[in-house]
Amino acid sequence: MPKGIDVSNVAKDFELESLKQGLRLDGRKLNEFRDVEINIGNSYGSVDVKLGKTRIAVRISAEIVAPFEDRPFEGLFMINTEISPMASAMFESGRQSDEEILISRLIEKAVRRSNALDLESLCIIAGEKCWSIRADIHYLDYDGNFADISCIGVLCALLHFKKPDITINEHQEIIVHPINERVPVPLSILHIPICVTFAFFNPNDVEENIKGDSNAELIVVDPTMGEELLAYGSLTLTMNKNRELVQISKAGGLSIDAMVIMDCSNLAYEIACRITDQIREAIKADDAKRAEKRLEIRL
Amino acid sequence: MDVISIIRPKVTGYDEEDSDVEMSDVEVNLDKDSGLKTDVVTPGELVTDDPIWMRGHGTYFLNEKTYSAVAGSILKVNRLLSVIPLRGRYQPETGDHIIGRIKEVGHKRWKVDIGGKQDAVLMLGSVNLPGGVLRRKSESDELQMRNFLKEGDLLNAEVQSLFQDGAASLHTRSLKYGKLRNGYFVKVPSSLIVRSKNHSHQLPGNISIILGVNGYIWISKNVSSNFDSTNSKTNKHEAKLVNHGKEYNPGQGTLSIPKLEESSWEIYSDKNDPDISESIRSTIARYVNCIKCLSHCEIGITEQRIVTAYEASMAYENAGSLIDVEVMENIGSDVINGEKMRGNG
Amino acid sequence: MILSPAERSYLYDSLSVQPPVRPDARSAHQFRPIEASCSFLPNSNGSSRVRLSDGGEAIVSVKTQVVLTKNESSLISIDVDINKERDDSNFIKNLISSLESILLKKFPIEKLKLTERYSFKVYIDCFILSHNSYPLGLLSLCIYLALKSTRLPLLTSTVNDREIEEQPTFNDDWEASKKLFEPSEHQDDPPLLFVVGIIGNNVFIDPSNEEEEVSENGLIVGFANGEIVPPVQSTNLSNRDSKGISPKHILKAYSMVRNCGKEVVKALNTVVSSDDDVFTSIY
Amino acid sequence: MEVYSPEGLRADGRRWNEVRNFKCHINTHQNSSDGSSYVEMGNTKVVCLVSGPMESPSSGRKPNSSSNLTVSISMPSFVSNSRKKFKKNDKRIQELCIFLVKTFEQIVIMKNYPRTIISISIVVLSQDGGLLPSCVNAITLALIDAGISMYDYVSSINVGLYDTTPLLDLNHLEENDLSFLTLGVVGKSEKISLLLLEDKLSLDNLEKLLAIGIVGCHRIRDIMDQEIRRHGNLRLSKITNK
Amino acid sequence: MSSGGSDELIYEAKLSVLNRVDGSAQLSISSRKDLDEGELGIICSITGPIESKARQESPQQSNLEISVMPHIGVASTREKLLEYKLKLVLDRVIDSFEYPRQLIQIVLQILNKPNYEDDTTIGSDDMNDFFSLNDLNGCLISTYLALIDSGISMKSSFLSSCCIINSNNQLTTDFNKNDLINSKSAHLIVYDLRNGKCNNLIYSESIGEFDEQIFFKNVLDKCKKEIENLNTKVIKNCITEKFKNDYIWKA
Repeated sequence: MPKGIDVSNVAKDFELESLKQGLRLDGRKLNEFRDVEINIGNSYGSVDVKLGKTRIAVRISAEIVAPFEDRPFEGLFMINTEISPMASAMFESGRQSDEEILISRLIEKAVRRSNALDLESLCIIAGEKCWSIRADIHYLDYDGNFADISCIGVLCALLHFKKPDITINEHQEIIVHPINERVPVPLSILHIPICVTFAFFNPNDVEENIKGDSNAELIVVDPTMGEELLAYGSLTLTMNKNRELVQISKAGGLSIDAMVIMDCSNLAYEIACRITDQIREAIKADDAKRAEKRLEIRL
Repeated sequence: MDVISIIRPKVTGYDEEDSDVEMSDVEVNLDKDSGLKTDVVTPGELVTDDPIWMRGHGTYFLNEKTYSAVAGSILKVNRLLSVIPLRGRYQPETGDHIIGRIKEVGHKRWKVDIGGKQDAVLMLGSVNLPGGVLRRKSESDELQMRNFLKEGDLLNAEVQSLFQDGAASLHTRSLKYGKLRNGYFVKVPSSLIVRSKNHSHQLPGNISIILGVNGYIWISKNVSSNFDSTNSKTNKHEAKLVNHGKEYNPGQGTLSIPKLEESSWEIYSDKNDPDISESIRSTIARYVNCIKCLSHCEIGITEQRIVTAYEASMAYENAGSLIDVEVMENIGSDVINGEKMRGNG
Repeated sequence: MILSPAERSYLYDSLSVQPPVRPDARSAHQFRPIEASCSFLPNSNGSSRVRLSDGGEAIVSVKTQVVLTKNESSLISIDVDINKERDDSNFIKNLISSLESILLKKFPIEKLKLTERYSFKVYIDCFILSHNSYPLGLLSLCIYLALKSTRLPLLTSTVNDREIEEQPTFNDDWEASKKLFEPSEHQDDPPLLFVVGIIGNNVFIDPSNEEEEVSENGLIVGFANGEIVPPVQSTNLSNRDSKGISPKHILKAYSMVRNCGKEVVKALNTVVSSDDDVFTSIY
Repeated sequence: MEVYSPEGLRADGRRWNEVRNFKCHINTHQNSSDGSSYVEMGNTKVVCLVSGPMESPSSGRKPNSSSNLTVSISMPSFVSNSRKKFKKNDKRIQELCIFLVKTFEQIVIMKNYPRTIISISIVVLSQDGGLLPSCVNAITLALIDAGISMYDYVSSINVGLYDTTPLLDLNHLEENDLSFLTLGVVGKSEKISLLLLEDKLSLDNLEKLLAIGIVGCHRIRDIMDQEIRRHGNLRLSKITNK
Repeated sequence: MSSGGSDELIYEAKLSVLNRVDGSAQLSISSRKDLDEGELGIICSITGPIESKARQESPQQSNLEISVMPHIGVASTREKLLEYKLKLVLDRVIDSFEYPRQLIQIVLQILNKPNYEDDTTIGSDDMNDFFSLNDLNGCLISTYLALIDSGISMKSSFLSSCCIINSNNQLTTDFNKNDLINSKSAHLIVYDLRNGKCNNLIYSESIGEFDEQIFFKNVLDKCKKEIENLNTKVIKNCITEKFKNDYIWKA
């Protein structure tokens, strides 16, 4: 861990001891998700999200391009998850660290491969012209759990984004109507996947975890950076409101009993529902604000 | 005039019947006095839950249950229980006679590759310096360490002590240790070398061999050792011829101190004897093939077995044919049968 | 490969004696024992695997594709990949260029022509699992076996499709496929490349890792149907200073390669004919 | 060609809980690695070479106390029939390597090998579904063959779902049609060390799939264990007549 | 959050917005003309002085690693040019001999741009230069704020201002996007400050046709006034606000 990120043993023992008694350094209970703060920017598809101290900004942009030859009826959708040293000194601008690769693959599977955004709806002229949607995630501040906040940020931005309305005239040219002339068109979102990440801690030594049957592993929801450094493995479940698992990624680490994983997924479902509602309200509130502002101008 | 032998890969040592036979609980034969399994144990297997056993290498424990951490056989030495893996890198023990290759010249020490988990360390303080045993170490020694031993040099040494993490610290503070020359180097798995009191032997055909416990073997021309009184005259002649009058050569017995001083730069010379005869070279090559036969058939390597294999290999006039797989296997079976007949197998 | 000066001089002296005493007592024209098998990759037209006693191992797969003859520069493409090594290193580029220089000339191109407009394109993919000595000899043996075991599906559609536009169709019964190199008709065999080490005025075939390290120079000699064929290149097997090659060396190398080449081809053909079609597990 | 016929037969004739032909050998490459293994799950053939624990070149600079583990997967171009070249930094392969490293960092007893590195290299000979499971099984066998101390086996398999019936050990066709998960289980326990699901699956079926998967992993573990014992006893008998 | 300026631009600046880096600042500049055009939002983080990577070391001085990240899309040559210009100014200003062989890592993330939706329709390149001039102005001010927050020693304070000469030859610093598009020339002026007053000119860049006299007389004065006004109104109370709660125990 470069640049002074390593934690002293005394601090580690203290945190582990407090976890054993069910206390976390920031006062949360073990199964408590940090509160999500969503504020929507003034242009469509620009959202800043805060999860405790972790903070990102998501920007959606749209362009008209030619589709892939092997998929003429589908538009393009690309998510850029580059983490700059601004988030924390452990990320280098050039090389991709392991965490970065895992996060970008996770978002890829959770949002793109699970076609949360309906690609067919992006097609303008089959085989010739289609919309290419691009989501840029800017990681501003790192305090653990970039996976969940990225997923929330991208979904919220996609729901909020509206692409300009277009018409195709007789000789196949596309006219893009600027936003102030024609009401822009929202994207068609098929489902809202929400990631929930758990971190595992081993109160006693490894042998107990592998051979013992006490299942004494400690499980914590939405780990902070300190907890992530101390954890022996993590599990990320992605779910949507209609009880559908979108992806699970448990990359080794502490081995966990199957029943415990089932409890985690049920807890994750509740959290996912709560966050989905929060996102929907944020979008509704912003639409109301925009509508009322439009009224003012017209008066 | 056989030029090439191509064989089809047969999966060594497996009967071809389908391996999916239901895992019937094959009867477990237990060692009579300790009640421990004599068969192979595999990682994660409960070895014993009797707390009297102390736990050695290759095991881990949870409260009073002891589990095996490697696939191997159980070894118990008066209440110390450890599991020896079938195959694994060389684990140095104090007093082992080993051969190593210098990998790096560091500050007052050399890093020596001995085929183990980590490189061994040879301190400047634990080597014989030119000018005999009594000389004190000086800064100039530190500067000219490369004149003594440099990267790539082969030497035989003894494990003096072990560091806390298992790495070995070597020494060559005796005349039988030092830089190796006039011969050829062969590597075999360290588990095949049978530990014995003495690891450097004289073999028929005027050849001397050093069986490093770490599986590194050095076969060289038998350079005038005056213990072997039978042909000492010829050796002396050779030694005189070779060393332009200086008496001293490594592995040679006791000598008066003054003689030791002025000729002691010899122990670090890189030059071989100029007149190693062709017959010596082909004998060395034959011994190399015999050792490879034993290693191929996974037979423990001892001096006695090498000599038996050498005699068995005489049946093949051209030593080159010894490298074929069937020939290797016949030589291996000859060695084993030879031993069974003599009953000391 | 680091050798101590004592080992180096011992090996050098042993190899410069006439006839050379090689560390494993092989004669100058003797190869190290080889373990080989072919047709074990189910989805390749031909495949082979060769392993040396020093642990060097190579796997070659030959695949074919139906292409329009006119827009293909060459119908044979060779690609070499070495485990754990960057695939754009010069070492690999040299290997590919030596292999191409011999295979492109000595290849039955007419066998690849399907119809007037279509023909087979052959992809030879070599993968070297591990190698101690210079892998060119190992690769050439492996490619020989793979090509000999390559089978091309039988064409069932018409041959002259100049006028009527038609995609070639094939008989999908694997038994009916015919071999690229028919053993029966007196057609010649794929070419081979041999590596020869040179010390003093001795020449020895299939140099092992130590022998290469000590050799003064090396020769790559092409061999096809009993004759020496180009390329014949000198290559420095070790990265130490090398001595020049005299015509005497080249003549010696020619005669050695000529007679032991025949033996090698005979031995390789027995391997091909023995396990022709069974996709056994190779380990 | 439907995936699962009403009579309960799959495309290749297997029942819902039948594992493909699982063949494994150890010590297949003695002279080019410390430990080696070859695993065949159906038509997915994988070779694993382990070298180590050995001196780590950077041990001087950063004295990390525990040994570290590196995994590299190389896919020769003849593996997939589309012959496309897997460029080295292919994201999916990198992710697989990270998964494998994190799985075995917990299983290998790292504290026995301070300041050394264990380098695992996997060569995929042919691929027909279940790549990650065959890699996990091959690494377990190769580590055991190299005599590296581990807490227990890690056996792995993939499980798919055909509307409500779980199918064990899917091949490439089944992987494309069904949503499936890959799981790795430690020894004979019910503890899951590795779990990867990449397509949609309803939450209620998760428990069923995990249960079947664990049983499948135990069966794979038994086959591997049997192979290790056979190889070990054979070698022991040879050595005891020393 | 402190803002100010009557007929000039509206600045909003805040220090210590990030907590994993040594110094950070968030700045947003919006023109008074039409408010719902959105603002130019930039966040700047500084990490340093820290141990530099092997190959980046220079024996007596600290070296600068600057990266500018656009709000959409991946960093292109336009951002590289911005980084180069920033380095020119910052090499002059940061006291690099104070931190030999060490690294100062500056990351600038452009969060918002005035109604960037139809950014893709800007078209010709020179329009781009006008916009990057404006961005450079924002980057310089936010970097200055972040440097103050990070406590890295500077030879002198510095500030920048950007003004345009529009089609009917009026000089203004408060311009929205359309003014910028159909302006005749745009100028970026960077002054270092001596007790609140502009001292000497550090960097100036101009695009478009303009008359020399006008440039030397009016443009420089206008920018000087803007800088001094920015300094007194916005920067001063932004800093006092930050240190206000540092001395909470004193009051």
